[in-house]
Amino acid sequence: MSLIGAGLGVIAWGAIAGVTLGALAPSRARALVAGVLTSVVGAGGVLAGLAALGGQGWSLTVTDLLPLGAMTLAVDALSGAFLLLVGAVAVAVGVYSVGYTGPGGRHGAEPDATSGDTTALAGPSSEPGAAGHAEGAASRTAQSALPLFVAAMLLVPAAASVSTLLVLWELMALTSLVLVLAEHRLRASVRDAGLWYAGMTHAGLVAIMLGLVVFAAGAGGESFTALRAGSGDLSPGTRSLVFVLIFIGFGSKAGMVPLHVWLPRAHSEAPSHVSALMSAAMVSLGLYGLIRVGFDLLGGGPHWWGLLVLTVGGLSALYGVLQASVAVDLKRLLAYSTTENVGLMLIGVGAAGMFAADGNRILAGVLMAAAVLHAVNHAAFKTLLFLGAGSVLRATGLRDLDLLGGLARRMPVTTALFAVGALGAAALPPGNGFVSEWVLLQGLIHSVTATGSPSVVAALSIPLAVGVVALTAGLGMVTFVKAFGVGFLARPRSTVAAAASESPLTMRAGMFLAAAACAGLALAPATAGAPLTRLLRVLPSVRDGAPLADSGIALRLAGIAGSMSPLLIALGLLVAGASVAALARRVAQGRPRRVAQAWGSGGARLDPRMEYTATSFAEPLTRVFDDVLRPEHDIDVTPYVESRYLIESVRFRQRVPDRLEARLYPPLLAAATRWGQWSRRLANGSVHRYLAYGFVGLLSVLIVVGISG
Amino acid sequence: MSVLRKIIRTGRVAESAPQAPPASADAEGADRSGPEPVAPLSGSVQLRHVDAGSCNGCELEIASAFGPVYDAERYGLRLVASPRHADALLVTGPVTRNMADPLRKTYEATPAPRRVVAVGDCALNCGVFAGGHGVEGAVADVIPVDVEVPGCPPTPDVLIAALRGLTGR
Amino acid sequence: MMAISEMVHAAAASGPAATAVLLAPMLAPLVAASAAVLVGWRRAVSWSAVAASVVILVSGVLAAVATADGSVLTVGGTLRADALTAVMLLVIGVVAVIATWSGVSYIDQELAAGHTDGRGARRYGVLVPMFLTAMVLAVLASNLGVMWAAIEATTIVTAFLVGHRGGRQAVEATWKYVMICSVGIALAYLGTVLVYYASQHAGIGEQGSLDWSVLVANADQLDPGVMRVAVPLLVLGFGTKAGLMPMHSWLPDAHSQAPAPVSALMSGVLLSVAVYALLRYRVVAVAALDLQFVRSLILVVALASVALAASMLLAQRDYKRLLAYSSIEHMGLVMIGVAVGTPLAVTALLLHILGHGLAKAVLFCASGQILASEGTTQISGVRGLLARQPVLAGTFALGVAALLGLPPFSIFVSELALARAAADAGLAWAVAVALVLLLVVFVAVAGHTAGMLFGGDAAGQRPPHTPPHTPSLPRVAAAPLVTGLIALAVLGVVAWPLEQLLDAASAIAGTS
Amino acid sequence: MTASGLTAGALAATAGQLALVVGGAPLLVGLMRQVRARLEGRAGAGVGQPWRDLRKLLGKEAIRPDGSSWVFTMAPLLLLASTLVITAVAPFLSTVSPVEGVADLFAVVSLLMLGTVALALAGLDTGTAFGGMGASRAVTVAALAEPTILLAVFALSARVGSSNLADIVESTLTTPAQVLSPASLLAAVAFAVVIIAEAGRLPVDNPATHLELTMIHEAMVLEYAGRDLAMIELASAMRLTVLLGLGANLFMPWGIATTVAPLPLLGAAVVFAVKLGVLGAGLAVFEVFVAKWRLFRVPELLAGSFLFGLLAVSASFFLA
Repeated sequence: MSLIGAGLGVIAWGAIAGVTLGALAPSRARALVAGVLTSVVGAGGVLAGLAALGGQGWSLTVTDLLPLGAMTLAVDALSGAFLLLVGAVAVAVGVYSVGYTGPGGRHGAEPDATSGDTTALAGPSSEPGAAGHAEGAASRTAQSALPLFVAAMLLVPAAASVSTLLVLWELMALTSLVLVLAEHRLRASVRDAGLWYAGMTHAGLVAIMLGLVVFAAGAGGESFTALRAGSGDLSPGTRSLVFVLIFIGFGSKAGMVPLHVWLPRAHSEAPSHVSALMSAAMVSLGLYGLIRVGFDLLGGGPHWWGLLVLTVGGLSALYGVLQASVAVDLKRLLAYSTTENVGLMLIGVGAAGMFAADGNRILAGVLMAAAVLHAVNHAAFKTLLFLGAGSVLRATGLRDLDLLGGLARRMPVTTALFAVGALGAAALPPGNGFVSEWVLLQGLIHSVTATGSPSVVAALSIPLAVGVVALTAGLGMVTFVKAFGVGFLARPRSTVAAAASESPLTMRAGMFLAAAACAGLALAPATAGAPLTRLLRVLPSVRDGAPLADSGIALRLAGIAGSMSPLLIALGLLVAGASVAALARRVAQGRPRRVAQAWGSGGARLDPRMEYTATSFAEPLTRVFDDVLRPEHDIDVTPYVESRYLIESVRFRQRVPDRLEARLYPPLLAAATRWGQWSRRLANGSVHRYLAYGFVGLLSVLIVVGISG
Repeated sequence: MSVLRKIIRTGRVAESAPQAPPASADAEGADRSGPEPVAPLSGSVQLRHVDAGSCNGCELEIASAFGPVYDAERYGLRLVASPRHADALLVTGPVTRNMADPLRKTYEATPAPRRVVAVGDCALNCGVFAGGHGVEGAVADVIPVDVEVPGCPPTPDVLIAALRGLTGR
Repeated sequence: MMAISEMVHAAAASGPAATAVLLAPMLAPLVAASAAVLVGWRRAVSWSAVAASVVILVSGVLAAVATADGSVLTVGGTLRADALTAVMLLVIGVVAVIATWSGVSYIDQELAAGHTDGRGARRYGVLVPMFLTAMVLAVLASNLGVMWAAIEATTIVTAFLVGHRGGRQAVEATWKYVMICSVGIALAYLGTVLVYYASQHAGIGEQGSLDWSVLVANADQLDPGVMRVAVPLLVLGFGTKAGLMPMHSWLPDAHSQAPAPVSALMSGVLLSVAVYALLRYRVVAVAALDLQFVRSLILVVALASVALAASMLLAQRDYKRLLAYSSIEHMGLVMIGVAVGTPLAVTALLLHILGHGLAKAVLFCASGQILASEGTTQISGVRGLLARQPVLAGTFALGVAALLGLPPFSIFVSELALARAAADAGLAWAVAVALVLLLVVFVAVAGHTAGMLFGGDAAGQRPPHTPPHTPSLPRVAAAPLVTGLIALAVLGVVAWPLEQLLDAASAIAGTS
Repeated sequence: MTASGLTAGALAATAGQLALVVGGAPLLVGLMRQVRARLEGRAGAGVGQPWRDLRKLLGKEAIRPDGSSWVFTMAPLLLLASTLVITAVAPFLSTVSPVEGVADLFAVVSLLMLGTVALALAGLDTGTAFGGMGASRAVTVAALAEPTILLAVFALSARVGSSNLADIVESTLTTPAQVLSPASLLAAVAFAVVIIAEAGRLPVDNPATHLELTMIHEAMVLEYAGRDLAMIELASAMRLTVLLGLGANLFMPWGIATTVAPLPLLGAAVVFAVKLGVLGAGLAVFEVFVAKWRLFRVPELLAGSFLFGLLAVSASFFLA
């Protein structure tokens, strides 16, 4: 039995055990059982993924499973990368969930509805919502769905037939939906989030299903082997139709604009460990689907496919990061940041597609490797960030950055680990996000020299793409300075934040695992070179060369000039910092820093309300991007009754709604409602009318028969 | 370009620096012995100006001391925004009740070693405001004063001479 | 497995065993009905209906084992069972077990609540088994005329059941049901007569024949001119019973007014028995006419039904009507399979019928319990159910998930296979239209049920730390629902118990 | 020359430019202040004044505001360390470097951002309104400057086919005409704007202001005192130097040593110092002529330079 088979066996049996034990275990042991089994399932994925990336192959067909088809599984290096990604996320999340869904904490409590109000400083007075908590993420349903969700995600990259893929895809959607809805009793917004998620994910499924079914019909078989072999038989028009459909479908799962609307809702309303799984792991499976079908099964396509992906990716990156940079809800911010990062991955995939169509496989390989590497990096830091946000939520019951702060001293471990994740997400060295963005930029830079005489389209799109990546990097930096600086530093802005305490050991351990992954990816990315090369061998149109030459500590790109050593940069920073610190210590001669009240221009004691909040922090950006964001202002001026010139209070509210969503979806929903209301008239209860329908039907059929006969 | 022409036409307006005071004790009008220039501060003194209730006369003179003609900056003096960056406080005016506490806070916020320069008669002895109902007292009543610059207002050269005692330049 | 199979085959070879397998499912309900006639509503009587359903199920299984290799069981010249019949017997048996099983507690509750009296309960106890007999006869009849008669017999039986609860709305629903179905009966009758006429003219048998196997064997001799008229009439006629556009309009009223177990039977089985009739006729029609004609006709009806269901679901206010319209939608999907008609499509649609039957049985029975506990069928009247009645709401939620085509339930695989079959047949556009309509259905149904299920109870009035209500669903009521869901999930994951049978059935009804 | 000799020489070059930048950065700031003072008709405090300030600050007490965390005390270290790393990897004196391939132009830009981020976090950590305000403004400006600088980098490296600093410099040395190519010129303009924005010079930020409401950089460091402040002051001066140095050597690399022999290195050091002096003086002169802009006009400036960058990149494509 190969290692992959063993790993998949662990996944399957772990999931079955998880469902059974999760449902049967007494409530006290449930968190432990579900968490451990989730980690075990994840470990199975890691095992299988490592084996596959190490060069093993594996396939299995079980005809007795899955009626009207067969459960067909096959694992290659591309599957392996995503098995590893999802599995690793699940391991960390499983460990974390033991503490998170265990007793205690404020995250089950009703969040502060009066955020931004003066009363918010008082904080929720209710005690830790232990009971509400048991009904939410710790409920029997949610706990037994967790390992199953992970297993479904892990099996998606292993699926090797249309039916298998779609069944697992939907199983993943269903289990994640159950988990998103876990806290439905506590907040009304959970139900809306679940609905949006369900609707968007089903829309995605429709697109994928249609695309794959058409593909299978054209190729004459539904197994991936048949699709691969038969993709040449499809007409160019059909191929493009299939590609566009699956791009829409997988893109909606990946959270690209304008199909991203479920993401900020679902990710912020789901329990945090679930958000981590969804945002880090599930979203990247959208990328997997796109690569698998677009580049493997269809084998790449014309230039405009790449351009389409590139354009949508660029828009997603920009829009996502803009919304993230002005978001005030920590989990919403992270969700929009997911859209941003997915956009970056799509830029990589799209550019790879463009260069592959031009025949430049080396460059395409580098860009594809950048996209996959970024997916892995994103998974690592986003897991960490969502778990960190979960720790904050558990400790304070708050997601609102405007009410947080001061956690660095109260939750030092969480703060430090969140900082690691934020560094990665802000794409700054020595974080891990920087590495993959660097590879991406390198790929784009060399498009000039590598393509010789580039097309006009490339000459316009590639610089714009670079601009987008650059602007995204800049705004991403703002976003995470805000998230970390406002959320964790300074003095607490509410009493609950002031009363926060550090998370339990398991949660810290889960975050630590994710942070270790971030550090590993940041410092030794070159070790990904060989696996990435193997991965690219799977994809015919980009398979030449080895994108990252494994040259020890430096990251070198093969085929094109470019090198960078994250490890040495980190070492340099460490050495420089340490020597400066040592010098400073010499100079200080043992004099400690005096702790003094912060300088408040000599005024009264600094109030936490004088601190900059997330809203005020983002204010300049909101102004700069006023045309895109269009914030809504709301000013209530209440004068005294005696005179309207004497103001008793002024209340100012600002909201930054999702413009794209507001433009696209309400009209659609309104139209559906009108349609529904109109069609109610069809069934008005009159028998005469109903009979008339029948006669009209009969008559028209007879007429048609008469005419055609 | 008109600015450029003006620059060329005007040339240097700073008057040549007077002889450095040999010791701060000789500083004009110091009726009590000022401190020796402290070694770490030599050559560079950042000043945080605190208007404790001045009539703005002293402010005008301070502004002019840092203007092109007197150019206090050439002695290593600079006005800064934060008391954290300051080596010395430049306090003007009698200390009003409302400004007493801020003045203390400013003093607290200044890192050691720190100096306090009381500028103008009002700062020294409340001047014409002595006994006013809103006046807390002279600067020395609130925080310890190291250098006193008398005058109502003190002229820039007097001020600069006193401050040069701090920088030692 | 092999041993049983051989045993049954050995038995089938000798007439009596086949007779037993085919007669038992018709006689057992009649025994239960006569028990009800004699002693009225008793616990034992109610369980006897369940026993009769189990008999149907068992004979379905036996018939399946016997016919999965393509062989046919016959009794005289009137009863006939092939793999397709076996599938339908299984569907009837499975749904009947769940419906009668939950009927046990349902009527008790109705009696306790004063919604019905001893006479009503006795009538229920008599009519439901008879309803089952009629449906079993419809699928077992080898003669298409007998099949017509049996299907129309169900109308008579169920008319009384629809009106069981009494009251203005129930009577009105019964009235519509009778009126519209009579028209359907007439149309189907006309169609049947025309087919008979065609077979007479083709010189089949002595004076023509309505025996299905004979018709199929000689279908190419049937007069296309007559068949071109007969087929639309049959589609409209049996389509009435199957709840297809444009004769669907009785369905929402009848399903929402009938007692929950009866709704389950009607929605889960009766509709598909009508589809079964069309499936039988389709084989004849395709052979007699060109494929394109049959396909277009049925496809138009099917897509129109799905579209109508989607429109009506959008602004639905009543959860039982919601389920009823969902039945129209699913029958539309099944009819797409009938239109495509390839072996894969037939396999898929049969599995879909089975899955839909199970899901609807669970959902209608659960909605009966919801009505009993909440006192309203208005969607807006039910809020936060999951918080108060976790078991009931959980089964309802899972049933809806199954109905909306989410794995691991079998409806997902059958829909997927339907889509594949249609695309393979070059009908990708129809798949696209159907999938988009399904998306509308999904959003509509999910939105309505989410409102019912989620949220804190009493619209979040309850603070989160008071203890949750104890589940009030009695075990005897919960058991059939949970059983149904498990069966549905197993069907969606494991292929072996059915695959061979379905393949055999598709070989009978499918044309490539 | 032996390999070990080469390494030793390269190490010497790196050490030399580290020493030059660390030692010279305050002098550059002093020079700029002096130039400005002279143009304003003042005598000025002398070129060495920043060093005197630093020496004094090192002897002073350090203060940490109540409620701040380790971020506040770590930030100056990180700021200085990141600047030191940039100084070590940038080709200021010689294109031969022992740390070749460690960091390319993208990495350098990102390290600059890292310093900005460290300072912004420190500003937020103080918990004062001014700290937050400074941080908010600083990162906004940086976020808008980053695309420009990356585009300029792109334009420069696209024609060379490498973002490696030494490669760009060498390429310019071998084909000097490149400097006058439209791509290069446009990139230079964009880069110049970025230098002004990133180094916090007029008209983006006024380094000499005492008015908190107009501050960007100063507002973030209002709470620092003593040795922490000294580190920040030194790092800021070094960042200005590094930015000017990069501008000088990327667009006018002449004079840089292509070997590690002592004499060319010495010459390169002199040339580099002169170039920086000229650039610094030029910047100071420029600053005399402009007033600080309103904060919300700064994005317009940066958007303009972004456009220049984009044009530069497009030009590098079309005119490659």
